[in-house]
Amino acid sequence: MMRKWIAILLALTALVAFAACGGTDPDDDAAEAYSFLFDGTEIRPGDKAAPVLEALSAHNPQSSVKASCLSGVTGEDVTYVLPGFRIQTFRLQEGDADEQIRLIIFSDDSVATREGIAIGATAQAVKDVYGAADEETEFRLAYTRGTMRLVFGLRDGSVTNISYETLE
Amino acid sequence: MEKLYEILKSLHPDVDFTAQDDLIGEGILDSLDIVTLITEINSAYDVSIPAEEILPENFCSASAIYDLITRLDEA
Amino acid sequence: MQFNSIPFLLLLSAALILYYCLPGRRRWYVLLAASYLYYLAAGAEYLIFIVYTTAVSYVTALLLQRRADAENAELEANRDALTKEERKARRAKGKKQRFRILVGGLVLGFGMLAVLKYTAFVLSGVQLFVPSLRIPDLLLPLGISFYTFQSMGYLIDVYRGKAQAERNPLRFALFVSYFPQLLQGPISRFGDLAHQFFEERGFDGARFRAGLARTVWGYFKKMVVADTAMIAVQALVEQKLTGAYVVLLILLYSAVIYGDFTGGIDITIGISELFGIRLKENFDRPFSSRSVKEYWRRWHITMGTWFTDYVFYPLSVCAPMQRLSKWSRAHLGPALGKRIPVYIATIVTWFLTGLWHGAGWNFIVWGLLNCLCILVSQELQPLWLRWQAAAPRLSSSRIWGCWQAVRTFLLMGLIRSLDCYRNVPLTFRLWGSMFTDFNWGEMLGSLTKLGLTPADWGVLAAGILVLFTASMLGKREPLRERLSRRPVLLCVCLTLGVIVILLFGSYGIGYDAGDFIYGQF
Amino acid sequence: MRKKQWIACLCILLCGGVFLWFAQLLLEPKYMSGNREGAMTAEYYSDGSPHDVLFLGDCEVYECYTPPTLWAEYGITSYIRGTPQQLVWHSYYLLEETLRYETPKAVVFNVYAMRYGEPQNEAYNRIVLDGMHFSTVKLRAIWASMTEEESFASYLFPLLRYHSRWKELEQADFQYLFHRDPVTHNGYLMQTDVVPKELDIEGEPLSDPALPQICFEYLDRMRTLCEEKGIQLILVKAPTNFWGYYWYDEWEEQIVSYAGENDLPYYNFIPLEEEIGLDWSTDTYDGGAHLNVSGAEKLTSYFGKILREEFGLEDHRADAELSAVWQEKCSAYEAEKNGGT
Repeated sequence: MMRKWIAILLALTALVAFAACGGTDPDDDAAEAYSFLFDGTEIRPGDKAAPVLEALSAHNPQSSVKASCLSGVTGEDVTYVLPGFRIQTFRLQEGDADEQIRLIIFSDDSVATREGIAIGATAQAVKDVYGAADEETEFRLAYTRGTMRLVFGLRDGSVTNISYETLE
Repeated sequence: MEKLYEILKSLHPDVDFTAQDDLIGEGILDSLDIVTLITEINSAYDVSIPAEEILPENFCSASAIYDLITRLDEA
Repeated sequence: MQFNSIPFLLLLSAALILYYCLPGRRRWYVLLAASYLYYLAAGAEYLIFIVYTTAVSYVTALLLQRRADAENAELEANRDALTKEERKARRAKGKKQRFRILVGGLVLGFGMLAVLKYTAFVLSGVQLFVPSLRIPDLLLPLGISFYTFQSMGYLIDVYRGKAQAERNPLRFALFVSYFPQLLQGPISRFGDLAHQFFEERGFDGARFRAGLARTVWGYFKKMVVADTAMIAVQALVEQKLTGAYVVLLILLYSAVIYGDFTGGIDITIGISELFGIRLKENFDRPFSSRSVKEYWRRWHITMGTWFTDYVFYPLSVCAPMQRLSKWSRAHLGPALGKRIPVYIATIVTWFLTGLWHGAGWNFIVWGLLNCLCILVSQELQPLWLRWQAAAPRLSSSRIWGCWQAVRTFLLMGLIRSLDCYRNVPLTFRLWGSMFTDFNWGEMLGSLTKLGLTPADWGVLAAGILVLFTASMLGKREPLRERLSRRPVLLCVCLTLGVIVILLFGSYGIGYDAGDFIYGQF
Repeated sequence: MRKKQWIACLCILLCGGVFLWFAQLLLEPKYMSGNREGAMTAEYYSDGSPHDVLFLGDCEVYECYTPPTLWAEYGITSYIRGTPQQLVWHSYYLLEETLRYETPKAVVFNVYAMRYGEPQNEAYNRIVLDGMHFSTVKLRAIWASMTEEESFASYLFPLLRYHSRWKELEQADFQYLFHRDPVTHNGYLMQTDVVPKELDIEGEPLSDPALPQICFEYLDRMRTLCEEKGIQLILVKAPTNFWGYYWYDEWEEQIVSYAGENDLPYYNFIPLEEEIGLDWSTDTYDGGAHLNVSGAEKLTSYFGKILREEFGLEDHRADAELSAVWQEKCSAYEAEKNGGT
């Protein structure tokens, strides 16, 4: 009879220990990240490239591949040229399913961000729309949101290039 | 010495402690018994057996235990 | 600075050359200098912590020693003037005062360890209630768990009169910071280690060769077996694979922890032997133990004895526990009564052992599970005796012995996997998946996806085989002792060993040279 | 231990050492196929003849200039000590090492490497440093180029780095145990494919247009070293301007101002495409990033004229001994160009 009591006592202590544990890992609440909208397709840096390229196939994007100096180093960067902007991706080899969008770069002022800023706008206009930059220098204004960053290249006060970059 | 035998008897009535001289080796006294033994001895002889004295050679036989008690008593 | 890094080997060889050049009396300065150089390389910012612990234990010990000497002298002076009772009363008063000094020293010493190691853990618990709390990430000094326990053990030994307090601060600093054992122990006792530093010893060729053999053997275990298996273990943990993969993890992690920890200790003891200093053994063929209780007398021996001598016994005979023992025997009957105090002491000891391993629930649960196994097997002792009586021939046969060893090995491996997953609910889910998700075929088929090529698996299997045979051959007398008597054969083995380590070891750019698991505690 | 045992032990240790030395030779990557660029640094030592022009830089030198053409058209002797993604300090230490063997009249340095302030990949470090013969210059080069994760010892004893290659040993590892075959023509790595360049794309936006300070420090050291030895340092920028290896205007300004301050000649071949006669549909093997052999020859003959007229480099075709040596090199060059590899 006594042994039964002890077994229960021990099981109880073990249970208490188990119940007390199990921490919750905080889910990182990604602040609302910026994305670029073109012809009804939302393009976010860091996403898979295949669906986006599929959606934009109507504009038959031409591509150019940058192989590395060494054949041994794996992976290659690719640029797809689209009207007014270009998408730079990284893939392991041709036809790699999880080819990832690294950058979206504006080529001219025929396209604008969803918030209405295009190449040629003034630095002040950018600050009016996006507020204080996370990183501000004479040459650039950068706004970081979660795992992406929106960057405005500046030359004497006016925007000369705009790019969405992934930080992964 | 008599009080010691009584205490030992209360732990293990079936053992003749006068003849035994390897209580630990024979597995007669396990760690549970030793702790109880120390509590009883401390209250019976008004000594306090410190933790570092819990050694096999001090508890291997009734006489060894008694030597330990006297040693602690006069120190 | 890892044992398998080039800077360490350079420091070691320089220290060895200097050590044997100096005359006997001066040699320990080399060890002290090497120890502090080694500690500096790990990070100058850590230096303040080891100096703090050394100072605290040095001062407290001296205080204790002076009080004890004064008390003895006074009692000696008027031995006849006082009656036995007065003498006993005065001695009790003196002991109480010294106890308070001891507690002061322990609080300061363990306090620093607790602050550095457990604040984040405690605060993360508090954070559940106070979300806005910011947890500072405190830096954990190298080997703080080991040198703190070692110096606190010294303090308690001085209080108990089992050791004479060291007067020379530099000599004491060497005892605390002796570099081979800084990274992962063994936790030495002052009485065993301190005097060896200052003994006059000539160069003992046989000891030196045995030390060299043991060091190379340690490197082999660590770099060929442990670090190779660790790659697969890391892959298994990252991908949280279930079912048969968990069994694979248990087996692999046993090889990792054996290779890494016993290998590391072999290097430590081997290096120490090069200086002619004998350290306590930390392992005694642990995987051949037949019960969990026996396992913990063969695995990490110096930690086990430390907790037994300084936590378990004092706890089980301290005044409050004695009162509890009297009360429980009076109210709950003799059988249950005598168990309560010891079980409580055991649980507390194992809780602290788990906590010492790391600031995390998985370590605490690991400790409690070990405790559960020991207590349950102790409770089932009569059952085991009845079984032995019923089938004497079978229960004493070799097969039964092997079955017990395998059972203990698997049980310990299972509990130890808490170290890998470091998240208790996840670990239990994965343990459960072992019985529900039978994907043995898939597991055996996809071994190469775990970061190891078939050739690596071959090396690992061969390595484990070598370990196993060496352990079997070394039953009566460790191989290296026999070898050290035959220098030429030893030289062949050493050369082969170095070649095998250099070729088949997992080190360098391709692998992040796994730092010693126990080095992070 | 008795004397006999000591001798036995020493022999054993010796055998162990020899075995490890052999294992090191066996396990070292041979770079005879696939990444042939790895064999380029070591090849320099086997070319005994003197060179008037030394080219330094990354793939914008060893794939853009052809020494046999320089000899055939102008009689100028040259060698290209280029390696993939060669950083400025790599170039400086290669220069310092070359000066121990010979003193060229002119050193041509391609400025594209000025953009990298720190090593990009451990492989590039290994390729340029492993091939160098042991010397104090090599030790200093290793010390200056090592990344955080690399260890100095693994350069002194390459076995520590390549020990795990025992799993991937090929036939070539045994065949090229003690020797290597040449993979270049005095440093020129021939590329014969043709992949036309269709798109003209700009590079990605620059976060910080300033070139790293450390690059200018090493460029200064190169300049002063050349001045001490009376060597003419010439800065060049290859005509390629691919979006992946884009040459930004801001960088161009900084190089032009540096060249101006130190009155160094600087030729940016990008705007001179027409004069050189480059045709991007036939002169590139990877869509415009690098030149192939026909593009390289056009650039070389154009640059040869500058070397002759601006810097007065002599014509050695009259020298019997040199022509014999170069005759052989040119025939090997023509052989590879016309199909045989």
